Amino acid sequence: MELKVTDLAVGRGGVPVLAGVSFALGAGRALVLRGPNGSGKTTLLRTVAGLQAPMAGSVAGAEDRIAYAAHADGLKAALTVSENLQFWASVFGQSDIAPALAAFDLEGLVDRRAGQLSAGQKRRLGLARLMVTGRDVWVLDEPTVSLDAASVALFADAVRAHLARGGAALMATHIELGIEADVLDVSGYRAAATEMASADEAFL
Amino acid sequence: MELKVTDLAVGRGGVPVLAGVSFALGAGRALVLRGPNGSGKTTLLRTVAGLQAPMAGSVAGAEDRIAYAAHADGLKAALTVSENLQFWASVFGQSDIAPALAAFDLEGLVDRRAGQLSAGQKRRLGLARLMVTGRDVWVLDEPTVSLDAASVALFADAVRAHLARGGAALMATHIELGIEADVLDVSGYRAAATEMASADEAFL
Amino acid sequence: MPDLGKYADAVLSAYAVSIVLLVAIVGLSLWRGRKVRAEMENVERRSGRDG
Amino acid sequence: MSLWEYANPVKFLALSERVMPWLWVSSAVCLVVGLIWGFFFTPDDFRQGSTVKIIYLHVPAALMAINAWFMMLVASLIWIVRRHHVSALAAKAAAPVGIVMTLIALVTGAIWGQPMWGTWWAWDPRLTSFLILFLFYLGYVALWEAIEDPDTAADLTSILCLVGTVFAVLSRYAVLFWNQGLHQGASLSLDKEENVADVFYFPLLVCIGGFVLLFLALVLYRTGTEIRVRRTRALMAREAKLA
Amino acid sequence: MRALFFRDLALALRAGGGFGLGLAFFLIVVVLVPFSVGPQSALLTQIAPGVLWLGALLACLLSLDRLLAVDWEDGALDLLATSPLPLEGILAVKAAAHWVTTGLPLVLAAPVLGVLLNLAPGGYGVLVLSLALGTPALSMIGAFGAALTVGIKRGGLLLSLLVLPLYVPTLIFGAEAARRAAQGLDPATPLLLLAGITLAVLAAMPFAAGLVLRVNLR
Amino acid sequence: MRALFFRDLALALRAGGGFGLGLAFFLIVVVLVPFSVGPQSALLTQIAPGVLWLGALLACLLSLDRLLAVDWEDGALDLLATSPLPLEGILAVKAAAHWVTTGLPLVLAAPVLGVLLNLAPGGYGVLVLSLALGTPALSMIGAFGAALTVGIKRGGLLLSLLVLPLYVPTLIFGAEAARRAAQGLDPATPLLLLAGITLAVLAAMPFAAGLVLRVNLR
Ligand code: HEM
Ligand SMILES: Nc1ncnc2c1ncn2[C@@H]1O[C@H](COP(=O)(O)OP(=O)(O)OP(=O)(O)O)[C@@H](O)[C@H]1O
Ligand SMILES: Nc1ncnc2c1ncn2[C@@H]1O[C@H](COP(=O)(O)OP(=O)(O)OP(=O)(O)O)[C@@H](O)[C@H]1O
Ligand SMILES: [Mg+2]
Ligand SMILES: [Mg+2]
Repeated sequence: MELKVTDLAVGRGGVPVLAGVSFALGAGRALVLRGPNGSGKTTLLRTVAGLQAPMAGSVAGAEDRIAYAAHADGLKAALTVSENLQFWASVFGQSDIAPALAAFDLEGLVDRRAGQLSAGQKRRLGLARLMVTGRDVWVLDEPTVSLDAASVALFADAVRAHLARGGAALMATHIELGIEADVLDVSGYRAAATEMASADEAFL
Repeated sequence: MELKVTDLAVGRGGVPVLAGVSFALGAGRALVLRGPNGSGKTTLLRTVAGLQAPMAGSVAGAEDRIAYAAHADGLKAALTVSENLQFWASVFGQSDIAPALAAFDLEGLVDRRAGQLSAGQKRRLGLARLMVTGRDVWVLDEPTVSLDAASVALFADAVRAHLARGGAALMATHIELGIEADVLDVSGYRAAATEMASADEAFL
Repeated sequence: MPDLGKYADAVLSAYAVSIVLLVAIVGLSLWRGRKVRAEMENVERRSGRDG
Repeated sequence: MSLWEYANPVKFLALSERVMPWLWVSSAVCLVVGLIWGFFFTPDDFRQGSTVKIIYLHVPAALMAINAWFMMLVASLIWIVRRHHVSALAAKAAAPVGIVMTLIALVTGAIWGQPMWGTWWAWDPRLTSFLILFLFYLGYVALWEAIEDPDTAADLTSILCLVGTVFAVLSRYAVLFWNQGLHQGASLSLDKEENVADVFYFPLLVCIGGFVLLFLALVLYRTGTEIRVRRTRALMAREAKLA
Repeated sequence: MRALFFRDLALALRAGGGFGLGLAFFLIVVVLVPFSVGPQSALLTQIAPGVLWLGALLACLLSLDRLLAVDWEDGALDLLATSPLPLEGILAVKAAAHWVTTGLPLVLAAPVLGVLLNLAPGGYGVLVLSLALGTPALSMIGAFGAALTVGIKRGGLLLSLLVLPLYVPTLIFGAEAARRAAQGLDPATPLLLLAGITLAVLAAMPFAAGLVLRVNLR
Repeated sequence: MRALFFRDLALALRAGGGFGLGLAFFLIVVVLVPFSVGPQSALLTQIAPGVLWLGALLACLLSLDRLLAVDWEDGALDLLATSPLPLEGILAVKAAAHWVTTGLPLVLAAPVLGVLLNLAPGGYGVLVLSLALGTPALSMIGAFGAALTVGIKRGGLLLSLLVLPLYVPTLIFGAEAARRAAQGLDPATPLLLLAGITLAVLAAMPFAAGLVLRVNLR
């Protein structure tokens, strides 16, 4: 099934940020969002993931298929790497965390507390979480922040494998990952000031 | 008077990060620290600013001459731009905030609450604070984060003016500012694991 | 002035407190209303529209 | 023409501009007439003496304190179901007025209690329920103040108003169970049968009318203020985007 | 769901936080009471049930702001919201974990502190029973309050202000039951009413809390 | 220094927070007391001075975690530490601002709440006096506790635990003075002792707090 975004308008705090965004994302495809800081990438991804309501337009085929990874990793400093991963696995009804550990080279760290990891290792753990969700569509917000070159390569391999299995990926990133992907530059969709499709519309 | 750092060792959480750092910074001079993430630039700057004690070595000529600007700006979201600046001015016994507002192009925003500024505007306000301290030595930790090109140029002008007045500047930055400055790469001073000059020494 | 007898204090203070409170809420409302209206007109003028 | 038309802020403002002068004037007239009538031209009660004059403030304020909350409840429901902004803002505008009414009822009651019951305050169910209502008002206003995004604030405060109403009713029963009261006690001479034939009754009615009109005027005016705050906010947001 | 419950327990038990602090606060409040009202034991006996209930309530209240705020700050709440678990279930489970780590220890500690306050001998059983019946409602109402204030920086005090009026019925029936038992009266009616409130709260509150949290997440 | 004081006041007054909430908490605690110990006015009269003192103390306590934590989080504390102001002075000024925004309103509200608790008529004056004498010490001790816990995430409950034992002497003398006055006895001795404690705390505590904060800043 395809993820289909039609004429979507998104906003923060009642102010529209992007408008008229449309794209479709089929199985095995990846789409990269680009745009300067503050252009609305995060807002778009949160809307697609269902964390906020669109101001206009629609997102189809997202229901219960999305694994979302944001700027924050949601790790618990007091739990070990394997406990963290195991927790998310059981939340998503999965059980085997070994492939995820292997894919992100975390095997040597399973019994380390997440609070004692370096920033890059934390990020790897956050990304490994995607593999234990069993979800088709990965929605990733700047996944490579604070990763070094070797870890970026691991991540690109993981995405490629996910696509080969028939998954899809939608990500916002500033760097080149070496994954064959379509590119969408969100700066072309900046909401014009007149398009106050927002809650404040009534007050203008 | 010269800021003189002699054979300095600095650390975080009892673990030494840099050792054997020496440099001198005279009036009208600027020194830029470089080094990858986590190499210890912030730690070094905090030590020079007197916020943490050196593990070894000494910092001379810093007493009451330093204006420090960190990753966080210390702005109060509920106060306006001019109230924020006025507060810091009176803390440092100054009174005139107009030149600082002018230098960072904040005049149009004086009555806006700091919480309603964009990230770049916030940063400009944080840097304007330096000009109301009346201090000689500016110690700056990544001052240009989230600034656009025009604002970076404003900042560079402000630093050049400060140096021309006989001030000095010590800053950590990843980008090129176009200011004539010496460069110190801290990655050459990484503390060897054996140099535990710390409080834990007794347990080794 | 009617003769309030031994309860004069009670009755008068009840009236005083109530009237002060009523005047306060009305006054505050009007004051803030004026301020907000001026601010809005200011912004409207700045944005050059009158919609 | 449907009533919902006035859910449009512009229509609402136009309407309220038109009726507000009448409301202000008539509430002022009612209050002045009622209070002067009650204060100067009614006799003392044979048991309560002149303290009976407090009734012209106490009872209207107590009624409005409850009805203001009730109005907020209705407005919150309208916001939740139909999402008319004016409705949410009217609820916001009414809360401080409700607080003042509650305070007046509490303070005049306390002042009345001193001569009648020999104490400023007793943990009588009626009084206690009012105190709890006061707390609910405080929490409601504090929640509005604390949240930046106005629509989120409207949603959250509406739900708080609903849940709070349920718990306020529960509290009333709990308090009745916990302590039997003084308030309806024998010291009141205004029993239904005596009902202090008209002498006290008519000025009281006029005062109640005055309080109702004042409440309406205040809520309309304050709702207008809130609408203007929203409009200023929207304009500034657009300005910031254009800049 | 079960995983979430055990994770919350594990987090409360590890990591110098949460667990035990509520208990310690309870202890300190109870100890401060004789200092403030004076040491006459007859007076203490009279107010003991009420003080124990009030202390338990305040201890429960103070640990509420950790209930959701920590998960909110580190992004885990966003991730949970996109997981297959229903938001209502998440809140109910979190309230349950809060009760196990806060309410339950308070229930168990209450008799010991009753001794400090010279509680009448007949009162212990019903005190424990009423706390056991009432504290789950406190946790669940607290979860609602936490969901209301989750996005607010340093919302702790506001949380207290919102939640305390909602605690009134529970407190009244709970303390009334404990007091009646301590005076040798029959506590059955308030206990039944208390149980009724708790059941209603447990049945309905997760939905209100879920609604509120959904609003706050967007 | 003066600028810092007025900034803290302005921050407390604006910014939907801090100011007023402490007062609301005090009100709520006082209201909950009759619900928990029962409505008999003789009993309430007896415990009123103690309850008012304890409520004021708890309200003061709960606002402590804003005292330094906000400035710590946004980096302002680092900047203040590199400013010409001495750290001790900063802490003293912050404690003073805390007192004006929290302690002072509590002092002023106490008589009104005394009415709710049926405080004996003779007790009002000394209650207010003892609170006015004692709450500055509470704020200053609280500043010390806040300095101790400033780096700890969600350290509020830990702060309470650390600070409450330090509050015991102030509470004892303050409540004792109010109680004696309410019973018609002479409150001079406890009031003098209370004043002594407050003076000593105000004189010495800023230095201890400054020391602790200096350790926490590195
Ligand atoms: C301090 C707190 C008090 C509060 C919060 C309070 C509250 C109320 C409320 C809510 C009503 C309700 C109106 C209604 O149901 O129609 C009321 C009515 C009334 N109150 Fe009070 N009251 C207080 C003290 C007193 C005292 C001390 C007296 C006199 C001794 C008093 C005399 C009355 C009378 C005569 C009425 C009208 C009764 C009626 O409509 O049947 N109240 N009060
Ligand atoms: N909580 C918020 N409330 C109001 N406005 C916000 C909020 N967060 C972000 N914004 C604004 O919304 C716009 C879009 O922000 P968004 O985070 O989507 O950008 P982005 O493209 O993800 O940027 P980045 O590359 O920096 O992550 C920005 O202009 C920002 O100022
Ligand atoms: N609070 C802390 N406790 C213990 N170790 C820390 C702490 N903060 C930083 N470190 C460690 O100290 C080292 C130096 O950190 P520092 O912040 O000085 O680096 P940096 O050069 O400023 O990096 P960046 O370019 O990312 O700002 C890092 O390896 C980091 O892991
Ligand atoms: Mg982003
Ligand atoms: Mg750094």
